[in-house]
Amino acid sequence: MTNRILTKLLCASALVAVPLAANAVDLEITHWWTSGGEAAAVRALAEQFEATSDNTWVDGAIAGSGGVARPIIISRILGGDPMAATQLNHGQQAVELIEAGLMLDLTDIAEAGDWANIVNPPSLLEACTVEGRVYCVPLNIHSPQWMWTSLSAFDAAGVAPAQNWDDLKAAAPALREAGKQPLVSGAQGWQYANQFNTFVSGLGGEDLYYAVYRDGDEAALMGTEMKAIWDEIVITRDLMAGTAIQDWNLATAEVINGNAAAQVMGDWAQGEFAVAGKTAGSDYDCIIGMGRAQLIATAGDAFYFPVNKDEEVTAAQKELAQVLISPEAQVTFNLKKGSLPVRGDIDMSTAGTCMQKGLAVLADGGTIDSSDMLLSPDAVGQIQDMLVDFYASDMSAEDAQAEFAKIVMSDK
Amino acid sequence: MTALPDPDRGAVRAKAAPARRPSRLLHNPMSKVAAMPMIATALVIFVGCSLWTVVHSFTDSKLLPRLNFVGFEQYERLWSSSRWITSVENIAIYGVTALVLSLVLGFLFAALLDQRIRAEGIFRTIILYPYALSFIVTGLVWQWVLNPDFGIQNVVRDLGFASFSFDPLNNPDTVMIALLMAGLWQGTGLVTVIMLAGLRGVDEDIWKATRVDGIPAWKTYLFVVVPILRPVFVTATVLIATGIVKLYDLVVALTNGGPGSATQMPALYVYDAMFAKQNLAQGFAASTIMLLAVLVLLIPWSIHEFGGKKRG
Amino acid sequence: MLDTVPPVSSALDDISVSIRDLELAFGSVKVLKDLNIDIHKGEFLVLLGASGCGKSTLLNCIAGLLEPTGGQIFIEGQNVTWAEPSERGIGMVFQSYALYPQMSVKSNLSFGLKNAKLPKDQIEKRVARAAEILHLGPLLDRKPGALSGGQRQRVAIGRALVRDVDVFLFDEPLSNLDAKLRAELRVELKRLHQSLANTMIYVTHDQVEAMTLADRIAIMKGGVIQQLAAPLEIYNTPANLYVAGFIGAPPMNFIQGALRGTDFEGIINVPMQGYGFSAAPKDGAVVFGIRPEHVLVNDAAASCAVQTRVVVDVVEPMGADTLLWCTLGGDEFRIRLDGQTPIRQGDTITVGIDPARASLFDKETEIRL
Amino acid sequence: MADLSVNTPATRLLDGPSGKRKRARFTPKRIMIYGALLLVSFYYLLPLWVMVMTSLKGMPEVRMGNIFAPPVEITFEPWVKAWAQACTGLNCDGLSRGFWNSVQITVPSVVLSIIIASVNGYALVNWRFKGSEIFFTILIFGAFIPYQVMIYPIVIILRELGLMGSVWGLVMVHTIFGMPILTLLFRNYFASLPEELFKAARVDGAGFWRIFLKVLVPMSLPIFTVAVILQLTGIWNDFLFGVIYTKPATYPMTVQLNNIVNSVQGVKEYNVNMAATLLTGIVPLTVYLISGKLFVRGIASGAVKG
Repeated sequence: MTNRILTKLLCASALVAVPLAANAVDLEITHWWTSGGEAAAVRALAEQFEATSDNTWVDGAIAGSGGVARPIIISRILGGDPMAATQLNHGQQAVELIEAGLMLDLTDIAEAGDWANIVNPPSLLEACTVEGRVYCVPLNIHSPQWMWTSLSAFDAAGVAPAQNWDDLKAAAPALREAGKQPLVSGAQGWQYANQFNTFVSGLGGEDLYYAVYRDGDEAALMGTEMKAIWDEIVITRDLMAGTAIQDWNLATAEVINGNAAAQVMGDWAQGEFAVAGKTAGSDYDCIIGMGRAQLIATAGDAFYFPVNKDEEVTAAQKELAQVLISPEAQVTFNLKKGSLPVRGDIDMSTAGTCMQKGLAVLADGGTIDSSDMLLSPDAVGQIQDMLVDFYASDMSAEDAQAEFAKIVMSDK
Repeated sequence: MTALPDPDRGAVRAKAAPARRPSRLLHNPMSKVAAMPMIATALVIFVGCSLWTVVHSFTDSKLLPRLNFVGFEQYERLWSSSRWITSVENIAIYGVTALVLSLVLGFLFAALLDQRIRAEGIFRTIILYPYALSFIVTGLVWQWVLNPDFGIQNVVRDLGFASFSFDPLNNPDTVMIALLMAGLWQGTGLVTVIMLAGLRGVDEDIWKATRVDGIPAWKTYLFVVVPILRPVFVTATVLIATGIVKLYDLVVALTNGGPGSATQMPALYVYDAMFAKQNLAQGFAASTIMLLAVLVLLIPWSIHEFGGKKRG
Repeated sequence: MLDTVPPVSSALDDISVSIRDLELAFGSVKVLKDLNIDIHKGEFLVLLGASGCGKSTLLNCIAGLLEPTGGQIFIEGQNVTWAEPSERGIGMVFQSYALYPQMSVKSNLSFGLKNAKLPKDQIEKRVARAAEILHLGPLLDRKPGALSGGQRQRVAIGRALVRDVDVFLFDEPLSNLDAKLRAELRVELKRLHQSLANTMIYVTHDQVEAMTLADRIAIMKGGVIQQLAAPLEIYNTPANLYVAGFIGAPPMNFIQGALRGTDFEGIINVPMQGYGFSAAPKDGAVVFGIRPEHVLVNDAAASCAVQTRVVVDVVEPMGADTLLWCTLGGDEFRIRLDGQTPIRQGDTITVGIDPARASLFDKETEIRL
Repeated sequence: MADLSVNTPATRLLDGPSGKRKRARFTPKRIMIYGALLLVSFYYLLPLWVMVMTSLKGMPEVRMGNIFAPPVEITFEPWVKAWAQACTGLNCDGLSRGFWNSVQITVPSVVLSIIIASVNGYALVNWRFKGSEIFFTILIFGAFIPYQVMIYPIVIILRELGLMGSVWGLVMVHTIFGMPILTLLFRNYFASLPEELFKAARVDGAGFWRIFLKVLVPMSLPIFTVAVILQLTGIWNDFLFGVIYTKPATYPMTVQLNNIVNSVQGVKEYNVNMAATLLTGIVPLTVYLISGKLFVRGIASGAVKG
């Protein structure tokens, strides 16, 4: 089948310059953490990697998230001259590459490092496992199930800060009166999808979430429970009306300076509040699962290592993998990045209050698989397009529900 | 006494003609060798890759190209996707408007520059400099200029027109204007220069004849000069059209398809399908439709170029 | 047609175009210097001169396409010095014909009239009339690209004809055509002029066109009119050395010498009693000129007062006549005889000159004596 | 009697207008033309003005001030930062890292693509062989193909040629994608040259290359200028090919620009972004400004078929 041919071709023609020094290898690492906070986190990783082994981290940063990086990754791999390691999101993005045998098998170091037990939640490692072999190193957890509220906005409206979705709905008229935007979001597909995801897991609970995203069960998709959630989504459309923002961090800025009351955005928004010098609890609040089901999805990033003919490079790749999962790297990287670690056995006490909340939920197992892990990138993209149409029009809850169901079911 | 022909006397004349005319292929071989890169590019790259794309548009290739065929499934999905329909409408609207405006503005600016004004060189440089900048630059700057908070709207409001509102980037109905403003800002310069060159090629006597006939300048430009510049308009149209069909960088830099899907374009759909949705076949299906559209557009052009008049 | 307003002054009664003290300078370079010409109604005036003598510039001034720096231009009694070309009642035919390439012959003819908002039937009538006069009937729907040089030329004339202009201006219209077609069109132009009786001003550098077409010729050099007279008068009594040398192919033979009383003394001596001096002759350096066709040879020369012998270097038989290229006193000496002459290259022939056909020019002023 | 008008008596002027008409310096037509051109220039210069002004302001002034206002206290710090200090991922050496890469990519690409395109144009016009016009039509068709679609097939082709990941691979890609429009321009230009020139050289026995190099190239400076500007602008500003077909060590400047400008998180340093965009645009802009006139003359003959 073509995949087998591809692999033979690749191995045959992969030209790799044999490094001069015995084991000092240049590892070219592709990732898309280019802005302030993220770059600092990556630097911590690089320093630790170069400290523990005398290989060098050749930085291949490309801004523009997965959309820009992906053609580069695939072209370099298809072109037979791959990078040493590359960031990808947890989930099915690399499944094809793994099946085509283009990704390095890490099962040996996974078993040696006993990853099965230290990785928490285990579903993260499962996402890296295909036919029992481990092909990636989970690095962090970002979850979309957070709502960030501006305490000053609520004070201005003379209403107690909302602790959950119902409070926010109730406070909306007063907020409008005070000239505050009840709910704010950037007008991009992935932001709408994150928010919708949070509503399904938060208001619907774990069973409905899996029935919808994992099983694609028609009864659940078209059922009354989902209909109720779609009705809430229609309400969000009204609460969000009046903003004309594209980038997510500009929406967060609205919450930071108190023009908007709330935004549903992943935990990476925490970095924006930190940079703006705001403190959780006094300036803003972070609420999981719309204040209802304390569930956080384990989206986030993992590192994959394209197959390489040169043993030294492969050895260096494995050293890097072990560094990425090491306790020190997990602590320093995740603190700087504002994401949750994939290891349960490390001390994250210095983390901020919101991160502590996340850690607590993580500790008592309140995690669910992210939609990236349950749906193919194609379906994820179609849902985003559909939601863009939804928020740009007056599409009814019923039509939206039907459209969403069709997309999910066609992916199963 | 028969005079033997002096053998060396005829030496200078050409050697006896070969028995049979050489086959056309061997006729001046060097030109064919020199044209080899063109032939290779045309066949291998443009024809080869297009066929490769069309073939793969009938498969279910996701992240990596593979050849298990699924018939017209990708096309069915394509035409049922509202985002694709919107992007086809958008490219039609933007394409026609941009093409017409480019040609009209280009000709107008060229006519202005053709009035033997003193600072022609400076004005021409001003109109053409944006062409040297990349679309990322154009998108970034125009995002700023059109931004309601600190762009034009803000400045005009400071001048006292408090109610003035000009926020095309975030209003789906007027975002096309923003795209046109940036696109024309970038592209009209080249069209102007081409038109100016064409104007300068018009025979001076024709202008004198129209003055003698008492025909006002604007009528002369419209009814006499424009028909004469038809070949220039055709070339300009080809240059503009290639830019429009492949419109991608400017939209990504300026509006990234937003607000909503108001500026979604086919090229964006292709890129998003191939790399974000990791559905190569869907991307290839979309681009095959674009290729067909181009073929339909290109046939009249090539008839004009090579049909009718043989090279004189 | 210009609504005829009574002419400004009686001096312009039958004058169609009057150029008065016309000056034109591009920056410091004077292209036209103090020109004065009065062209009568219906006259065919030719502006003749080498390229760069200012003839086209003058024509463009008359047409209003160039603005003079001094002097006035009157057309049909109107002072049009500051008028737009279209307000002067003139039509112009350019060297490149300047037809509107993408329009059919019919629209080429009617474009100007449509613009002048003439009623439809008027336009039809005029176009039909012009087409009939210029035999353009079958060509009306063709594009200029599909016409021959001669046909295009006629359409260009038609464009002025339909506007009933008073004055036709021609800017070397035949120079793009081949010799045979040029001869045909010359005749047609002559016939047209006779039938229309419009004033025509024609610019050319070809003396044959000038001699055949013109009622009067203005020979120009350096922006100044050397002579303005009828063709034969210019041919027989050139006003100065330049005009003498310019008109006539092959050009007039010149012999340097001096005038003693009424005798020319140079390589050959010629008694000049029979010569019509315009003023009392006075001694001094002069130039003696005799046209090749006025030189008599061998027995024909017997009756001439002055004879000499020359050797023939080159013989140029041209059918109608033959040219002999000889040398006389180191200078080239040209003779034109009838085509059947038996003289061969290398012969020595006797040459006779009839003083009455000769011309004398003052050496310094080059003006005819 | 001969009317010797050469020495007529004193002036014959009659009353009424004479000599040069006193044109008012500012006729309504002139005002309208210059007015329109000034308005157009304002529209065209506005973005450049904004870029330059912003790149000379400190961030506080940018945040609160109006972007059209000139800087209160001018600072070149954004330029220095954009050039040498801005972080583009892990490396914090600004655009300088990519500048020489861009030069190393652009120069060979421009040279190679122009050589091939000019030979194409020359062969198409003077040495028409059966099917040459068909190949040209395919080329023009190729100019319309959205290049994103060609990425993977070209990756496979480059891999088979062993050029994948090397600068020469990228040079080949730029040559391929620049070829259609350039060939069109050269073909139109050579078609506009008098054909007798070519025939005379052939009669003298000159071969394919001698005619091209000795006869045609020397008289084609304008069209070569146009080709250089179009190719240089296209290649210097390219991002996608540069990032796909090479490796981080040879990434062109536009990749650093993209990383500076498109980093979403954290505070956006608009003044550094503007300085970076200006720095990236300087090379194509200067080349264009130097050859302005030649560009116009070249376009004249390149745009219209002979």
